[in-house]
Amino acid sequence: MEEYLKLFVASAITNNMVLTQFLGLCIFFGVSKNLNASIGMGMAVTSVMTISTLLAWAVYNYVLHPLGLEVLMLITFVVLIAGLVQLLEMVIKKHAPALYNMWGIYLVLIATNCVVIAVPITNAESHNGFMTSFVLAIGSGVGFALALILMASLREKLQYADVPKSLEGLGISFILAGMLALSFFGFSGMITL
Amino acid sequence: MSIEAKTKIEIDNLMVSASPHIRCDESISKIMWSVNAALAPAALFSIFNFGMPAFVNLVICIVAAVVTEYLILKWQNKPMVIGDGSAFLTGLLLAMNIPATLPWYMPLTGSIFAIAVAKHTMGGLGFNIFNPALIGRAFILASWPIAMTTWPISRDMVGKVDGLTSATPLGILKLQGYEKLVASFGDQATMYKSLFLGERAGSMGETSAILLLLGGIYLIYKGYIKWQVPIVMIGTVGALTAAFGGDPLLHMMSGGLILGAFYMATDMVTIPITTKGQIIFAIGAGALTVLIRLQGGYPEGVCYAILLMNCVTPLIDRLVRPVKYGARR
Amino acid sequence: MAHDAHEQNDSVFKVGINLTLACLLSSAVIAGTYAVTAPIAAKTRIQLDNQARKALVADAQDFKAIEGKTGWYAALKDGKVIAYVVPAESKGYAGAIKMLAAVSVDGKIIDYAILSHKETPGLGDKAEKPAFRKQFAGKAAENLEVVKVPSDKNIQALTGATITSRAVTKGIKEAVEEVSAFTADKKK
Amino acid sequence: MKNLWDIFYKGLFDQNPIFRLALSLCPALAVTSNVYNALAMGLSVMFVITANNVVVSIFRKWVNPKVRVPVYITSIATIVTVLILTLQAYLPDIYKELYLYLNLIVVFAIILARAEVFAAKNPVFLSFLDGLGMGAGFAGAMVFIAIVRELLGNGTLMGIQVFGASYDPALIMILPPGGFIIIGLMIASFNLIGQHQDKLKAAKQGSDA
Amino acid sequence: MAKSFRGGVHPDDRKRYTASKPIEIAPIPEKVIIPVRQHIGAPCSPIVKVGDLIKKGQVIAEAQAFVSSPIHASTSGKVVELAEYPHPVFGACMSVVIESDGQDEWVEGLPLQRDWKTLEAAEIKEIIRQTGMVGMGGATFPTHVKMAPPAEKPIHTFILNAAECEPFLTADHRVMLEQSERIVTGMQIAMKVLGVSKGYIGIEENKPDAIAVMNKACTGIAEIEVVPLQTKYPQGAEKTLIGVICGTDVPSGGLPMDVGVVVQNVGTVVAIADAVEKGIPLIERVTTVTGGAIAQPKNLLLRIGTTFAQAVALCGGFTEVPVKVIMGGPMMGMAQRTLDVPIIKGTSGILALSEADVNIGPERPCIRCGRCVEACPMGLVPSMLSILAERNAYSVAKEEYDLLDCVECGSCVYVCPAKRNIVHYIKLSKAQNAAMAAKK
Amino acid sequence: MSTPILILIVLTSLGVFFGFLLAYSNKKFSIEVNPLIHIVEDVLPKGQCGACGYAGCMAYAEAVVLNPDVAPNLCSPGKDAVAKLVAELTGKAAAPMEPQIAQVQCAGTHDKAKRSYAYTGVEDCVAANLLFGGPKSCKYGCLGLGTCVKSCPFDAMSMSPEGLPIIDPEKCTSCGKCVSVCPKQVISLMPVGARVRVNCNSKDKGAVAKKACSVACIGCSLCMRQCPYEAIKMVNNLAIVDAKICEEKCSDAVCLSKCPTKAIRPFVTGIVPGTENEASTALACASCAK
Repeated sequence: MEEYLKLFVASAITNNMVLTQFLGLCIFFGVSKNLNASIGMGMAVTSVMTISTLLAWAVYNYVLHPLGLEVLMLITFVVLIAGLVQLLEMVIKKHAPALYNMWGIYLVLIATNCVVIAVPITNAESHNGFMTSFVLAIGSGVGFALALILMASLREKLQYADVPKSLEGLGISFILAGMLALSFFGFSGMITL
Repeated sequence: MSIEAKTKIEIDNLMVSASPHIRCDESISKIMWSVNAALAPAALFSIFNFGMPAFVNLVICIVAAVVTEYLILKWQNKPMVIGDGSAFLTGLLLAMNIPATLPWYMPLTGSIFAIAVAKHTMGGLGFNIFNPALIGRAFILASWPIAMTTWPISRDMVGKVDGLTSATPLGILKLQGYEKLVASFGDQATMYKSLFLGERAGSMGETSAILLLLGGIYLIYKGYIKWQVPIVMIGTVGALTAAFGGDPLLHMMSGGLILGAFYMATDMVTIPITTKGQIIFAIGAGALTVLIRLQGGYPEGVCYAILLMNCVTPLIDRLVRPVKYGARR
Repeated sequence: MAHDAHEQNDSVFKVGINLTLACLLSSAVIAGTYAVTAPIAAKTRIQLDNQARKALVADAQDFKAIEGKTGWYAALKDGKVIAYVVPAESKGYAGAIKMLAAVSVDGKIIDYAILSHKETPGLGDKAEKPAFRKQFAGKAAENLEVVKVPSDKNIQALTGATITSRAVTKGIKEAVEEVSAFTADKKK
Repeated sequence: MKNLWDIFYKGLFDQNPIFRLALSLCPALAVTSNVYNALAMGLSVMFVITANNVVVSIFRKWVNPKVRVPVYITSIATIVTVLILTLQAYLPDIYKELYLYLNLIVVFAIILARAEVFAAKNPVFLSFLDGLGMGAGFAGAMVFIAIVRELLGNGTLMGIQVFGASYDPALIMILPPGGFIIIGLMIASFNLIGQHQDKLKAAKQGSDA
Repeated sequence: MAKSFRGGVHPDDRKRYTASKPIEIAPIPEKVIIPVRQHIGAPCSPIVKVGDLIKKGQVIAEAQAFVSSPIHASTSGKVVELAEYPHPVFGACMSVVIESDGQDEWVEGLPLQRDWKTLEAAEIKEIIRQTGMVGMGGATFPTHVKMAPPAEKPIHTFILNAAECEPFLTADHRVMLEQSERIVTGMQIAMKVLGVSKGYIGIEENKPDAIAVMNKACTGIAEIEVVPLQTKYPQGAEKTLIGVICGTDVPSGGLPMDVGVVVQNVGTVVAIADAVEKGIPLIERVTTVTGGAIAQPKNLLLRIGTTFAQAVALCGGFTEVPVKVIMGGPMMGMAQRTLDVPIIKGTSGILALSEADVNIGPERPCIRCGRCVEACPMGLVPSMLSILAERNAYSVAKEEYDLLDCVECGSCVYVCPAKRNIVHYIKLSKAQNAAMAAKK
Repeated sequence: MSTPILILIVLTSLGVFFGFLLAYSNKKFSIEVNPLIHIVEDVLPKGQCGACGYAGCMAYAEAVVLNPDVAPNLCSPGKDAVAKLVAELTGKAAAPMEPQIAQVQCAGTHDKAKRSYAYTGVEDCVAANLLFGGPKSCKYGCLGLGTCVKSCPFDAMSMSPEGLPIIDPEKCTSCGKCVSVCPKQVISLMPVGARVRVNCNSKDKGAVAKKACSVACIGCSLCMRQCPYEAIKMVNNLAIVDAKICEEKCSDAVCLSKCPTKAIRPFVTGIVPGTENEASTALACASCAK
């Protein structure tokens, strides 16, 4: 149990997807303009990541690996996730509009996103077991959401600041992310994957 | 001029503004210069303690900070407020957070980075999210980790230890254990005394607990910082280290804790605005400090703990609001 | 794209077959590429591995996998085992450090190579540099100890990267001990 | 001819994928700590984007809009798989170094975006040019970032000492925070230059009037 | 410890200039300028013509709406002009200019003698309306409206606001010392109208003599109690005063009557006593003329319509060029652009501030020191309100930061080290929000 | 089985599975969003100025596509080009838009207009207006604190050192944002082709207006009486010029020479009378004329 806890903390904080591995930056910078959207996005990413990781894990371990078809990993995962997300979006939109407005609208953005595909690939590559894959997915998702929400709150604050015109928007966001990453150095050497 | 005539004084250009029409005597420069003054004894002590290199680095940090701020204000056509002492303070704080023996270009780039990137990309004084001096320190530490972790020994240690550098007390604690640390001072009482007076290796301005405390008390007395923040932060560190079996006194007096708790966790620009929020901030910073010291890769965690809490400040501000009139009963 | 939508017949079959055909086509391309590259890739990999081992044990003429021990190889010279090349692993500052260690038959480290690591660039990664590596050559397990003060008998830590130094040393030490145990077993 | 040149050229500056469109930022940070990797990654992306543009353009008439995105993704994934297989066989060093990010080319927004925006509507040769231009812009930006980072953070270029041994590199530049901050400042400089050009243009028009 | 509230500030009260100066009755001015609008609510329409001869106390402008209050002549003489004149609150206002005949003759039947105890509550209410009573603390809300709460809001407590927390002002203080009996009478009348049995007089502790005098005047009157309050601004703001004395907060967006309380100012209850017992309308008031630029600061009993210039002249003129002239106190008063504005019913003070008094600095960005948050008696985040206004985020200020709860007491601005015009920003936000609401 | 053949089988079945799944669910769950909306939105300039009367460009795009009664030429920032495109896309005929430009109806620079007090406070016209209508003696004039400049979504306005906003005719899209934020209603939209304009907004009587500002329209009606085409009317002591009549009939504007305070001037876009900007622009004109 402790091992999984460590894994969770490591994937969420010390090896944070965004701040140490530069994954999911497009969403990170795109959605963090608004705190509420960030919370919705964080939830969406975490849930999609978990579902798709488990699915990909099953496909890899029961189909691809036994058949020696590792070469198809990438294309299978991509089609799998894109299809899944599109399906999920359609179903939620039709049957749970309230849920859709909360986080469903962000699903389309995740369909092809590097965070969501990086975790299954990492799992497959290091031959992780079911629980490890699962914890890694949730941890990474939570870590992503954490970074996103922090970033959004900082950016909302800067909305009311005298940021120089040339830095407005993406420029200042990058610098903020840099300082966030610099602060996260505090966690380095603590718990690692 | 008769009294009657005086009522006829040219008064067609009266000043009109919204109420109120009187203001207190406080100003930003008063606050900033008071903090500078409170830091002065510890800064002077560092020169006494580490000699010429300390003086040089102090000057480099402060001059670089002030000049950078001057140039940026000029370039952006902003009101010239260089005299308010805030850039001076950033430079001074940065200097106090680095080892005295850094080669000149490190404090220089650190100081420029602190002012230009950490402060002015976000709009200058009042808008920066992170404490510029701490960003400057983290920048130097990330860039030149070896130099930043090589500590000159203090004046009174010359001759007592081999070589001219030594690990900080927390560094010894982390890599060699508590017994070795106590042994390096002689006995426990000497250790506490040395920590209190500042006779140890460490960053320039962090060594002397007593002088930092004096300055801090002055600021509390003047009302420029709230007593809750440093007390809670230092208390949290003490309580948590005790709970995890460490030596609370050692942890409370070593590292940059006192410097950080009194002068940087109280940097009003980068901490929550309500007292309640500030207490949460202080608890968080204290807890993170302990976490990094006991679990992390660094022997010392105050800098990162405060920076990490700086990130959370906007969230705390959103969640912790003052109690509104009408909401209490 | 909008006007295309009206021209096309949107039957489920037509839409479905579209993606099917795309997949069929792509599978053909991948299969073809795979058929060509797979053998070459396998050969390259073996070559690379051998090169890595050769770099560690310069005298060796051939390497032979040891049964029952994954990743273990015996370095042969003139048909005689002169050293073992074994994988080593240790937990560093920021994650696992994977290494390859060459150990002489009498249980002394010859050299090692770092295969992968996540240490801080410019600090921990200096453990790959010869300056640090050379200290290990010829040392037995009991001398593989990190100290602050330099001496010939021990390993001096990298400045600013004590944790990495310790981790590497620990990993190598374990590998040496394992090899010693293995050779001792064999002698019996 | 001018038109063809424009199709190619726009990707370099006006619509530079990284600095202007802010697409595919992940590799811009992750593999730009040294020039060699950045170049390899940039060329890989350039290859994928161009090849995919061509493929999409060839098949654009037969693709049903309902499964447009999945088909494009399949096509991209195929090309990336081919790329990976080839690198694995012939350039194993690069493959080892860039493994994860090579896989992630699949989801680079810029590639899908070009397929949707350009290749799906234009003939093969134009799409080819567009892909080449965008890819070159991407690779150029990557190398540019990498040059700055490697120079400042390691004192080297393609592994060769540039400033001499006395230069004490600022490690932060090859670490994540430095990467973010450098790109942030670069974007700002791009904007500043843009503003300056606008001003010049305006001044010129003003004097013409 | 005297009762107090959370927040607030401690400016130097500077009441020493005038606290010991007895109220001086000003001579009848040669000319008075009486605006037809001296209250919150609809303006009155003049019912006199140029050339009319009128008497003191005669109605010269009549209220047309319920929330309005009639205007009376403050001296006898001739109407010489009906025109727009500068107004201390509204900028410009239709005014009746009366040239005094020096006789100062009362209109027929005034003053009369009446025993208030024989009158019904409804009669008294009507008298209050007809005599033009308004809140004399500065807000000038018509008193008869305040005294007629709707039936569903029963009133149980009457509070006499004698805190006078604004620095400089001593008018109420002097009235308490010199007319304590009238205050008690006025208060009893008001309590009868409202039908309440409990009355409090809240006085700040920096006026110990007033507390003593009022205590003495109240001896034997069980339903009135003097409550000493801690000296702190804004102790006399209606909402804080109710919170302190009753321990009940007025709900957000509500009025004192929502918690069963009516608050009146010292000057108002004296005027009520005069109106009910003698039939005298509101035509004069006690005003403190003070400030660093005034030669001889005084408490003056002035006729409505006297210009500021005349009042200043009565106090020996200026000693230096004033930087600011303010009607009311320095914390919530209104800066004036000219001395030609008349004294109106709500003019509790005339301040002429010198450069040293004003201490205005260049505005700097907020450094988030949190002093305003601590000073705010309403528990708001003033710094954020000012920042939001600066960035035109007016609706955010209203929806997320309780803009409309601000009472504009000015405590935040007083303590701000960055010298930010927070109250001005808040006024701007309120105006913009009102404009937005009007558009929809 | 060899790997390549397996690849063929697995991948193709994947394609079959997802192809049909998606095709099926698309039918089952689809909610039609008219793609035209996005295309129209792409065409719009995205100033989000609201000049069209809708909450942003997206809202207008939606309205113009879905509601046949919504005109395609409501986007004034986009000018004719956008109107034409939108009309084409939605199949609606667009009436040509008359090009307009915002103009400030005041020439009361610091030296010409008197002040009634020294204003200290928030740099914003609406804020200043709260304090007795602002520091200008003329209560109709431009306060010069730049609320319009801040509000301009197209960065077309700047404040001249003399205290009047300058409007860049290149950038002004006549969206009307400045018109709506000005507390003095001193900005109006004018046809670009107008000949003359009245640079005053004072509705005060002549004597009052003249006292407050030396270039005020004093309501003397001289211009009205002299104009042969009856293009000028007097409303509330202020001359109002009918730009259309001017444009169509007038060749020699006598009103210009008759105005005693020079409140009527030739209309040149981008010029603020009585400022440095006028002088420099005039200079530039003169230099290129050579």
